[in-house]
Amino acid sequence: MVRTVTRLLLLAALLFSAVTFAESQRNNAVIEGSKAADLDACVAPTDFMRRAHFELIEHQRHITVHQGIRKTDNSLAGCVNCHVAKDVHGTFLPVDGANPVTGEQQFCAGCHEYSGVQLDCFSCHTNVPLKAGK
Amino acid sequence: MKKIYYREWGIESPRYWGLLAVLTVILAVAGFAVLHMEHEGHWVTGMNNEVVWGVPHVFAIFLIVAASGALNVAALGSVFGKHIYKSLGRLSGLLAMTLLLSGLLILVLDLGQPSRLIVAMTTYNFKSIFAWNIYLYVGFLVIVAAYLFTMMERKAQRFYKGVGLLAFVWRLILTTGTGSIFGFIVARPGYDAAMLAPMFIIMSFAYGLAIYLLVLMFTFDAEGRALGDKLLGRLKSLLGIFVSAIFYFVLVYHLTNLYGTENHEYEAFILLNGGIYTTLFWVGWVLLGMLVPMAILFHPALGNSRGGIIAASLLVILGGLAAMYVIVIGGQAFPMPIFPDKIILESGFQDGIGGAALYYSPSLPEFLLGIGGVALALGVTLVAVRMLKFLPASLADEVVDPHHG
Amino acid sequence: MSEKIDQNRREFVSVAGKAAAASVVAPGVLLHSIAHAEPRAEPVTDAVRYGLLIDTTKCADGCSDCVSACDKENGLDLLGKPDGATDEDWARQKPRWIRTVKVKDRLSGHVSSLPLMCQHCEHPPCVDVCPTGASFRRADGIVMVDRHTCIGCRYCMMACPYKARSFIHENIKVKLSAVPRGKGCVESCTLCVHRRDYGVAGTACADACEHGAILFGDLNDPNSDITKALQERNHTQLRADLKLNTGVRYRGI
Amino acid sequence: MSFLTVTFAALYYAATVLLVVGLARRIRLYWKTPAPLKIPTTPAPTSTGGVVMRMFREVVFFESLFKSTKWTWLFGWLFHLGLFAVLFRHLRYFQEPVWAPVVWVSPLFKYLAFAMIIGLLGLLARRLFVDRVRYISAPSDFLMLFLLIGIGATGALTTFVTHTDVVAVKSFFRHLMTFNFDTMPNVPTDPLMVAHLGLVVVLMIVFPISKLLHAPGVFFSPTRNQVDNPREQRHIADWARKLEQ
Repeated sequence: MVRTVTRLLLLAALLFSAVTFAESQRNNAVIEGSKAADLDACVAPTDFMRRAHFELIEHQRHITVHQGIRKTDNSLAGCVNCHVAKDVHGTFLPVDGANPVTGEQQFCAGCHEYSGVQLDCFSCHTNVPLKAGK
Repeated sequence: MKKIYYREWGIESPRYWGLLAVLTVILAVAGFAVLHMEHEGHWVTGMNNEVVWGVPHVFAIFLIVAASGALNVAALGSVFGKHIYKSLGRLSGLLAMTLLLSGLLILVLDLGQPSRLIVAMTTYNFKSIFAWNIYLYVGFLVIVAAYLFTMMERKAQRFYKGVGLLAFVWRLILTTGTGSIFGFIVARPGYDAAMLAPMFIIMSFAYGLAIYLLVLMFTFDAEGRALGDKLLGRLKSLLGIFVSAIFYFVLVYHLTNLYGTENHEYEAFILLNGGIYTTLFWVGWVLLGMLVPMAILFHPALGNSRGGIIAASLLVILGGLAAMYVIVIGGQAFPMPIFPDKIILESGFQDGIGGAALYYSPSLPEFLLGIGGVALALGVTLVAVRMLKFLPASLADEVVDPHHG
Repeated sequence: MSEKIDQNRREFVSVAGKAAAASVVAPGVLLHSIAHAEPRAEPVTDAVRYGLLIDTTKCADGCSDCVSACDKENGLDLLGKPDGATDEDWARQKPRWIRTVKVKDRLSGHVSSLPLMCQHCEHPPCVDVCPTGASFRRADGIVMVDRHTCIGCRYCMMACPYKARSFIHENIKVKLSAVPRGKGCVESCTLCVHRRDYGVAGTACADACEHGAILFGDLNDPNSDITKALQERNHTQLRADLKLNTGVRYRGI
Repeated sequence: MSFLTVTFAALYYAATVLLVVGLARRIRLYWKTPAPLKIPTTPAPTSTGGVVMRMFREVVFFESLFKSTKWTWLFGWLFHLGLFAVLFRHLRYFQEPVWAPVVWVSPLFKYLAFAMIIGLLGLLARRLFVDRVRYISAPSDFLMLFLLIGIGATGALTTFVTHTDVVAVKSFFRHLMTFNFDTMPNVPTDPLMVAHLGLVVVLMIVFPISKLLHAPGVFFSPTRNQVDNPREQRHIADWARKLEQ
């Protein structure tokens, strides 16, 4: 009985040891090289942001669309501007995609794909910052 | 009158599963069509920025209208106390539910953002007849389910009359609501008419009954259950009366429209020079959908033959689809009078130059979606009658008719 | 100057930000000139009501500058025909916020050209019929679509007497920050709402009109050019019979 | 690693072993238990294919319950439907990468958590308010209901009211599954999440000794899984065959 269990556990360990890589990366909140990487915290403590970022964005989207309030820390465009990374050529990498060279998933895509939560924002919103005119 | 017994639909398994398999294939094809439309976007359909509702809406509105009509047979039994119809109530309630669900599903799957259905269920604009209709539809399903319960559960029978009356009133409001979706559109001459709501009600009577007749005859015939001529004769006469009533309403609708000069162009479009819409109006709706079925149903020999009744019912349904096409799409194809006293010479957006009709050419996926809806309604109905006791064991004349000699 | 900005923007869009050195000024907005005002911090109020006055007597036949300016401002020019669609289909299915129409009077035969867009009604039928309330009228009179709650039913398009609304029939690849856009939602002229909120003057169409046929302004302000012009001479609403009290008025038709 | 994380890690390993071994032993027992008589409830299918269909209807639609009591069927089926949907969504916590179908249906399936809770409340009401059922209800019947209601309610609250750090939760379980303790994150400490995880551990531990064994058990019920062919083929249990020889 005990032997059977031990064997089963060993087999499982073998099977899964190959896929541990992704797990080790999940505790980084930001993408290296993005503006956010140089800052201590997001617009609210990281632990709060990880749970409630969508509530902030959702509230903001309502007052932006209906009341025209644009002066805010909580806009989606703000998320993109701060968390977007660039590739070696200095080109912005879409926050809902992966780095074509390293395969590293970008800020939004990383967690959303990992946790299987659909990311709808960027079917309408731009996923890279737009440079302002001069 | 003898006591009515109900029994599950018992056709042989291979035949039953074969039927379901055929319907499943149709549903699968429709499913792929929907995925295609959702994945690519609506550009793969014939719908565009001028004609924004197309064939899916024709099917959906037809099914929704027919759903409330299908409930009338039950209402005849409970509200109007006609005993002969009482035994038909269960199937009537079932069809009402399956037809409505399928119609709604078509509408939902045609949305630009079907995944946001939850938004439609949680965010309402109570000035919109559409939002009211969501309540009307959900309420209809709940009430008819309760109605069926009172029919099928002995303990609940004391509520049968009350719930039946509520269901009947609700269905009248529901069809009025469906008709009002168009009736409230003041911008388009084809829709802006109070007549549409009552006309939709009378249309629902006929289309619901035609579908009911076909399903009843098919299920009974397939299993060899007795279906008396006397009962069938009553139902087909009723269908004839309903179709005649539509004819009357159509006549009055166009006559009143013709009286007002402002409607002349629209009337000319539908009755004379609207191309496909004119053809569908005269040939599809008036001739095949009303005149021929009336001739068959009121004919002493044809009207009493089963083949005649089946043909008439099928024609009424086809005519109904043609009617919806003329109303829904024809109403949009007729150019909007943005500049009532001017003729449009050029437009950056096809405003109906020189009064030309706006363009719509239906695509295959749209038809597949609509047909899928019909298949779903039939499929769910067939599964339900096999699992539960919806169908009377016999509808022979001596069973149902209190006055049978 | 405006040409230069425009070129900048085009370049950016085509290469998705290769020229990355410039800093981002206001998150996600396209600034046409350095704004004097801050982004809006307080809710809009009904103290203002934005509107347009279109003088069709000044509108030149064959000119479509307002249309191209609108297309650029709102990213409509970034859309392409889907692979497999015909040109005719695309012409009917692509979104259009403003269009030029040439009409001839049935009695006099007088021909006039005019731009036609969302009329920003005080009592908009599109808002009345929208089941989810996605179609709404902002306090400052701008009629818009909240695309987060738009389910794509197109009932507003059925109800609009001006055919001013468009449905997005295809997948959108490139989007502007200021004008999000996605498949399956309805949209229409917003009176350049992003300009309103970032304190940038004018609308793209009014700015682009060399003939001075389009006047943009605050209808509630007795001293604004548009109010004065409206007081000065006669003007009409399209489909005045519907009593929608439109925010866009026409002169000369 | 926090104390809580270590505790949960140990508990989940222990609970998994108990669940798997306990279930395996139970199933072995069911497998070995002879069915001495041919006792399918009629009308019964006369072919193996028919039996498969019957079991399918029984497992998916709860056919025999439907035929006996409609209310129990309604709430029971609602609960199981909701449970299935919710469990399907939970696959995302264990898979990497997540199956596309799981991602597609997740936004819709999350509302079925309400079906699950409504079903459970209905079943609870049945035990409380139907005299005959209350009389035969044992404390363990209530325990199971309360456990499941607790799990469903805490889960629904984290989905619909206050979110937890789902990435940390998934990472924790992925680390457990792969026996990788180096970078294991701490389990979120919000009370709802702790309660949810704790209740699930309890459920896993009691599962092999509870009435919930009807899940594997339904496949072994002779009245459902036997072919109705006593005349065509003689039915004889293994032990009886040995005696005959």
